[in-house]
Amino acid sequence: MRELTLVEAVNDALHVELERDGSVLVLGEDVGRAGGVFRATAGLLDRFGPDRCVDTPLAEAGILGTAVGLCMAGWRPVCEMQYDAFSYPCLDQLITHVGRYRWRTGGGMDFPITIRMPYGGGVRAPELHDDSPETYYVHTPGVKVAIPATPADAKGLLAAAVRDPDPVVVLEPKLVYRTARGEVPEGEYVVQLGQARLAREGSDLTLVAYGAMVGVAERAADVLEASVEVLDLRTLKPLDEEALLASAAKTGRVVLVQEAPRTCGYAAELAAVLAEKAILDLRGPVLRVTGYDVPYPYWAIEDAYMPSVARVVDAARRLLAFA
Amino acid sequence: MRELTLVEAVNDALHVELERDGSVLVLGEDVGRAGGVFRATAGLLDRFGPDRCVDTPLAEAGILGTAVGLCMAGWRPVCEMQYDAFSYPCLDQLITHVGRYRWRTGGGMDFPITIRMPYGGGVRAPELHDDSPETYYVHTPGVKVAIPATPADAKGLLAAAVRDPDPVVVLEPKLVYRTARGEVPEGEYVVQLGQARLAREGSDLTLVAYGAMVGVAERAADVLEASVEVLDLRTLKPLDEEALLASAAKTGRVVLVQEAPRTCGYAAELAAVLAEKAILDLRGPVLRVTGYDVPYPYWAIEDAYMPSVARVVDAARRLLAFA
Amino acid sequence: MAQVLSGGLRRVIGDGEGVPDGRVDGLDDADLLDLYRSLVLLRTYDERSVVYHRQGRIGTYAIFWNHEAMQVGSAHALADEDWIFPSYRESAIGLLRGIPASTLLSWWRGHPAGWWNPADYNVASICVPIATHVPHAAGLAWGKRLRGESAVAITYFGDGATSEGAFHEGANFAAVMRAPLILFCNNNGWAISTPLAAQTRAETLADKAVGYGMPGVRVDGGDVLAVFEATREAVERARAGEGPTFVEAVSYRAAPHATADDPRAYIDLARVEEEKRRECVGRYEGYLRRLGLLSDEEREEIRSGAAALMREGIARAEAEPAPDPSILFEHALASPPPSFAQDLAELRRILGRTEAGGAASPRPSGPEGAGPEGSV
Amino acid sequence: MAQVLSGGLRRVIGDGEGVPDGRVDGLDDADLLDLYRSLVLLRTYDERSVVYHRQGRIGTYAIFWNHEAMQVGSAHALADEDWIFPSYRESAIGLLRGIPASTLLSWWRGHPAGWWNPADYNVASICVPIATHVPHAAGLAWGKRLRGESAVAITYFGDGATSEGAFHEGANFAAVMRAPLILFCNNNGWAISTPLAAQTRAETLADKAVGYGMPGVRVDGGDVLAVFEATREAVERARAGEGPTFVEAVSYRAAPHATADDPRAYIDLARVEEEKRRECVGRYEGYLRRLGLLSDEEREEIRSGAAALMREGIARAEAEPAPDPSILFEHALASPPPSFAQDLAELRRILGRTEAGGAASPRPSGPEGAGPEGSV
Ligand SMILES: Cc1ncc(C[n+]2csc(CCOP(=O)(O)OP(=O)(O)O)c2C)c(N)n1
Ligand SMILES: Cc1ncc(C[n+]2csc(CCOP(=O)(O)OP(=O)(O)O)c2C)c(N)n1
Ligand SMILES: [Mg+2]
Ligand SMILES: [Mg+2]
Repeated sequence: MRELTLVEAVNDALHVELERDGSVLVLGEDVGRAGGVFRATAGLLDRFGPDRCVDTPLAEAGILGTAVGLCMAGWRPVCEMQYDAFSYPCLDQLITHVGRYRWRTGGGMDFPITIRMPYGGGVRAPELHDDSPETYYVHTPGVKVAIPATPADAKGLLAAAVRDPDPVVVLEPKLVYRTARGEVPEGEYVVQLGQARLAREGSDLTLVAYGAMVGVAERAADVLEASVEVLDLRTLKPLDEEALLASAAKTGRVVLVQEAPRTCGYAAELAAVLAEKAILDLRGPVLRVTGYDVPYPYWAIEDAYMPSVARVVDAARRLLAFA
Repeated sequence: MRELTLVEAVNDALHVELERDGSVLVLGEDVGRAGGVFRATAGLLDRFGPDRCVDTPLAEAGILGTAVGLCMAGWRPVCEMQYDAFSYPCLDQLITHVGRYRWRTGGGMDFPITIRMPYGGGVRAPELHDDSPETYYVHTPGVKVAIPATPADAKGLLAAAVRDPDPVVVLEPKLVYRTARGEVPEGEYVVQLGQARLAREGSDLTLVAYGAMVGVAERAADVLEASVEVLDLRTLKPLDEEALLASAAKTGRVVLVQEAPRTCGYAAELAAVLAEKAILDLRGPVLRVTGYDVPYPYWAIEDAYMPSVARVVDAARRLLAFA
Repeated sequence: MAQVLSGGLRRVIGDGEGVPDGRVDGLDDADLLDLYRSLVLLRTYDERSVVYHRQGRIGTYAIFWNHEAMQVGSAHALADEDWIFPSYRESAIGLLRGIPASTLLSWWRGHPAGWWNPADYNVASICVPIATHVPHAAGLAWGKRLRGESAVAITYFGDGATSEGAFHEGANFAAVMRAPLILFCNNNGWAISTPLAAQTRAETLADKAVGYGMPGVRVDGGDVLAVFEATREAVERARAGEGPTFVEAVSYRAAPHATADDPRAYIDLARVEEEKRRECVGRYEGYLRRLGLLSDEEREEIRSGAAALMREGIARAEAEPAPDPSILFEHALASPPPSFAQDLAELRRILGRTEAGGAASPRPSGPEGAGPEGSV
Repeated sequence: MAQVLSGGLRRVIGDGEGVPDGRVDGLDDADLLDLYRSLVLLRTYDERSVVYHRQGRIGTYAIFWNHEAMQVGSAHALADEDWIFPSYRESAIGLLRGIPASTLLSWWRGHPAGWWNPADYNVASICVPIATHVPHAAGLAWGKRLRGESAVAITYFGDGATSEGAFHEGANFAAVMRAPLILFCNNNGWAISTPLAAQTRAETLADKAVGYGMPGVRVDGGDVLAVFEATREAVERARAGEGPTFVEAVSYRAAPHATADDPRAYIDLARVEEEKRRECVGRYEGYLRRLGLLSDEEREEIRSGAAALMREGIARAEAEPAPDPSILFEHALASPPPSFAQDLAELRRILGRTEAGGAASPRPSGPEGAGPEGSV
């Protein structure tokens, strides 16, 4: 096995999946000639030609909308949205069509669309290059959502998304695109959707995270003077409820970490599941460490916005000290 | 005081606010000549002329996008989205601009935009006339969200929205547009944002709801053999956390009701607040009665999708029976 | 061949007086009668549907009276392999591809029996949000071309739809990808209550084609033969790899927008009366009669055939059992999560305790109904 | 008056050889020198910014080298009351309205000192998402007209932006509302790596105006005088109540898209070299020299003035104290909820315990940075 960065693992997955299945095609802004602004699609144009790695016009609703039609013609489109916040123009297509079309056909037709994009903050970028938009996707029926934290999962989850018969959104944590390095299996490699990963075992407290926040949780666990479990969700929808509840039952203390604004963020969903199904297991409140309910700030102050190791440690200590 | 229906109260509020403040204008599809497809804007064109009640081209992003510019020119635009699901094209403008522009100007410029729309299911309408999109709005920073359940609140909250210096989304429960009747104060009438309404006092269990679900909660309370409190939130953002926590502290049992799909719905946020701040008060799990995580169905089966009195009663009884 | 009228409007059918009738190459007498059969089928469907709505047997319904020539003329220019992307205004166009009337009536009854698999008829699902299906059609057409298949696609939308970003992005994708697509604009002059003049300052909607680098043609939307001919040319271009065409069919909405709409507040009633007099089925009937191709008996036979089909359709639709609640969960995802089964089990438990099934009253306004319940 | 070249491209500046220089009515010698001052100011800002980026003193930066003539020519055609809606490509256009260089440099340093109140300069905030500011500009212009004010607006966007739905909806609103707006398209041939031919099949971008029923004009984007003149005419139309105009200024992107971009993989390098030779500031300098309006001393004085302004600007920007965390909450809402104060108090408590402030390294890629950190 080779060591790859997270974005290299994405690139690897795309090469493998386009090779494996002639009906997979990649489309998006600058995915061809430039190989993507993060080079996630580098090499695809040369290897698979302009019909299967398509530089589209600059129109995100057009990208996702034509992908619906491409499915009807038998293709399995993989759409790149260049950045998190630039995916918003495609929300209308997502909510009104991508998530509903299968139901509308009585299950007669599948829409195996993959939507992938770099997401998240902390990268010292201009405005609107930093959003964590998972709530908009997770709340939408008929759509699955995966978020890898490691290179191997970036490859395996993306492969699962491409092969899945349903629309899957894959959010790739751009903060660790090049700093997350790890062994990545060569060739075909799939990580099933809906299965969380126990990043670290512990018995006193559980930190639940996904994407770039898994690293933050792990570093917080290093600092804390307790036995801390770190659960990397990997898939937000469908949620691996069993893994979440098992960990909550074991430790009785849960801190949820999310970059996105707090209100109706994904941590709210996790807290709701715990408040319904783990209430007898909990030894204290369920705490959320999240982005604030304000616009993602300019980058000179973004470190104060992002959930930091210090904030996670603080929440964990408060919970550990809870009477 | 006269008795008005909910949609008449909306219409009344618009008349009063346009009369009161010459910088208020209404824009949207069919708001002028037709007076709105639900007649919420009836009479405005005749009274205030085509400059202040504007039939726009059929383009929701254009409506909200031009509203941003109208603010810069000193107007207070009230945008109508014809239906819940037809508001999705405006999400991009909402998330990237409406919720951020004030911050971007260092507080130099306000964006007193009101976005109002009929929302919710149960009306035997064709596809995509039934959505409860509040999560998309509530999760977006820089935007407030109100949802009235009664005619008086429909008037008062809309007036508050129009006068608020910040962007406010008002979702009007179309299911009860004409069946909710009640006394509505004449002339200027404002219901402050951020204040819940105790629709019914009780001591054993709290039903939390908003919009058309308040009526469902009240009917469930009628059926239940316990002392049931019904909290009508009225404003989802900012949440009246005090009222929620006070009721939870009093009854110790909370059932949350929401029409929208479950995952990351607003009930999740409420559950998360309770799991963090009311954990010692809770005598049982926090239960959610919500729409399902599936596309809003065709109407011959919508009654099975919508949270019903039976489902609310069932959840409440389970909670009351909780050891 | 069509004549080109002022405003660039193509027309074939004369007025029986000063304006002479034309002929369309390649259409023999049987073809001409086929067109008539389709027109009557759609007209009958539409008129019956309005009655069914009044009787509370279907819900809100988007009337397409006087739009039949646009739908029939264009659909007849397609091959079976070609795909149709209808809006709510073309809800019954699938009849021309063999979709049962009961299916379409079920759709308007809000019943899942209104489902069909687009691949079975090469007819996409009815699109309710304005213009959002235009990129779908562009994608299908592009995708077919990429596969080396010869199918083309047509997408229908209204004059109001041209204001939406989705129309723009779809049209531009089609042009850039040289997708074999016909962008068929039903310009009936109104978007609910909004007249064309409040929708655009373009002289004609066909002018929009210039901005996409595709041909734009204008045709009399009440003239089934002119529509057929113009669409056929666009289909030929598309099939030859020359890319999309914008067809503007000019008509006038002589009926309410939908059953929930009352246009008297905004429409020009004199113009409506005029349009009713020159409505498209009658115009074509006159043409056939002048050619001696339609006898009273044939006319009656065709009409009663269509009426029988509708009677059977509504009977079947009404005979559909109330949908089972499982239908909520069954087709949302090809690989559903475990929560679906749990939710369904709980729902069944609760419904079992109260009443059976979730069948709603077919009346669009339930006890708490909001009235004009769908602008569609 | 401008000459019209093939492709309908207007041009005033000659080539010093076969093509003669023109003159623009109403511009006296002082005006001509003003244009030059503005060009040098923007050029200096741009070149210095690229250096500051390399030095790690500002973050990702969107280079506008060779776009100065489009920005200066058009902005000079406006009155002070007129509003400017820039994209990231016109990030420094506010310099021409008196926004301090330090403010703009702070914006690129991700610092809230980069904020300004649009109403102070009639310059909207820099728009990062493509084309989404076009409806803002349409709304502002429409709103001014509704108030009976005489201000017009201009919005800048690129060739790629014309593919977005937001461009379409904004342009159409402007046309329908007869908004006094100039839709100024910087057609530099590329949207990052995507060439114009992959963006549209239209013969020219100005053709898009037809579909909105507004005039479309094409101008040589490297010719500051032709741009000025074309924009002035559009401004006059707008101010006279005749509605919007689409101006396509044709240029070529001779620099990377932004500092994070490496165009060698996709661009035509020979064409870039050619464009560099005919870059717009040099072209205008030649024009002024041929007219005898620019001496070496004046040139040096203007250049060194601009350089001094930049030195002062960057010094001020760098002297800004790290923003206080309260800035996160302070301006998000005019009437904030109580939770903001609670969140800030908690944050302060935690930051107090660890390190002070939230000041980030100005280097765009932090320890965990992702590299090409902003396509902008
Ligand atoms: C995105 C969206 N916005 C609004 C509506 C509500 N609506 C339904 S039909 C209609 C008017 C459409 O007019 P046009 O495109 O001319 O088509 P026509 O109905 O005249 O055939 C509107 C506004 C909708 N269905 N979708
Ligand atoms: C909605 C949106 N999608 C994608 C991007 C990423 N992006 C930034 S600049 C750019 C290309 C813009 O090209 P063009 O409109 O020609 O303007 P230019 O940069 O050439 O001036 C893209 C795709 C964005 N900023 N916004
Ligand atoms: Mg119409
Ligand atoms: Mg460009």
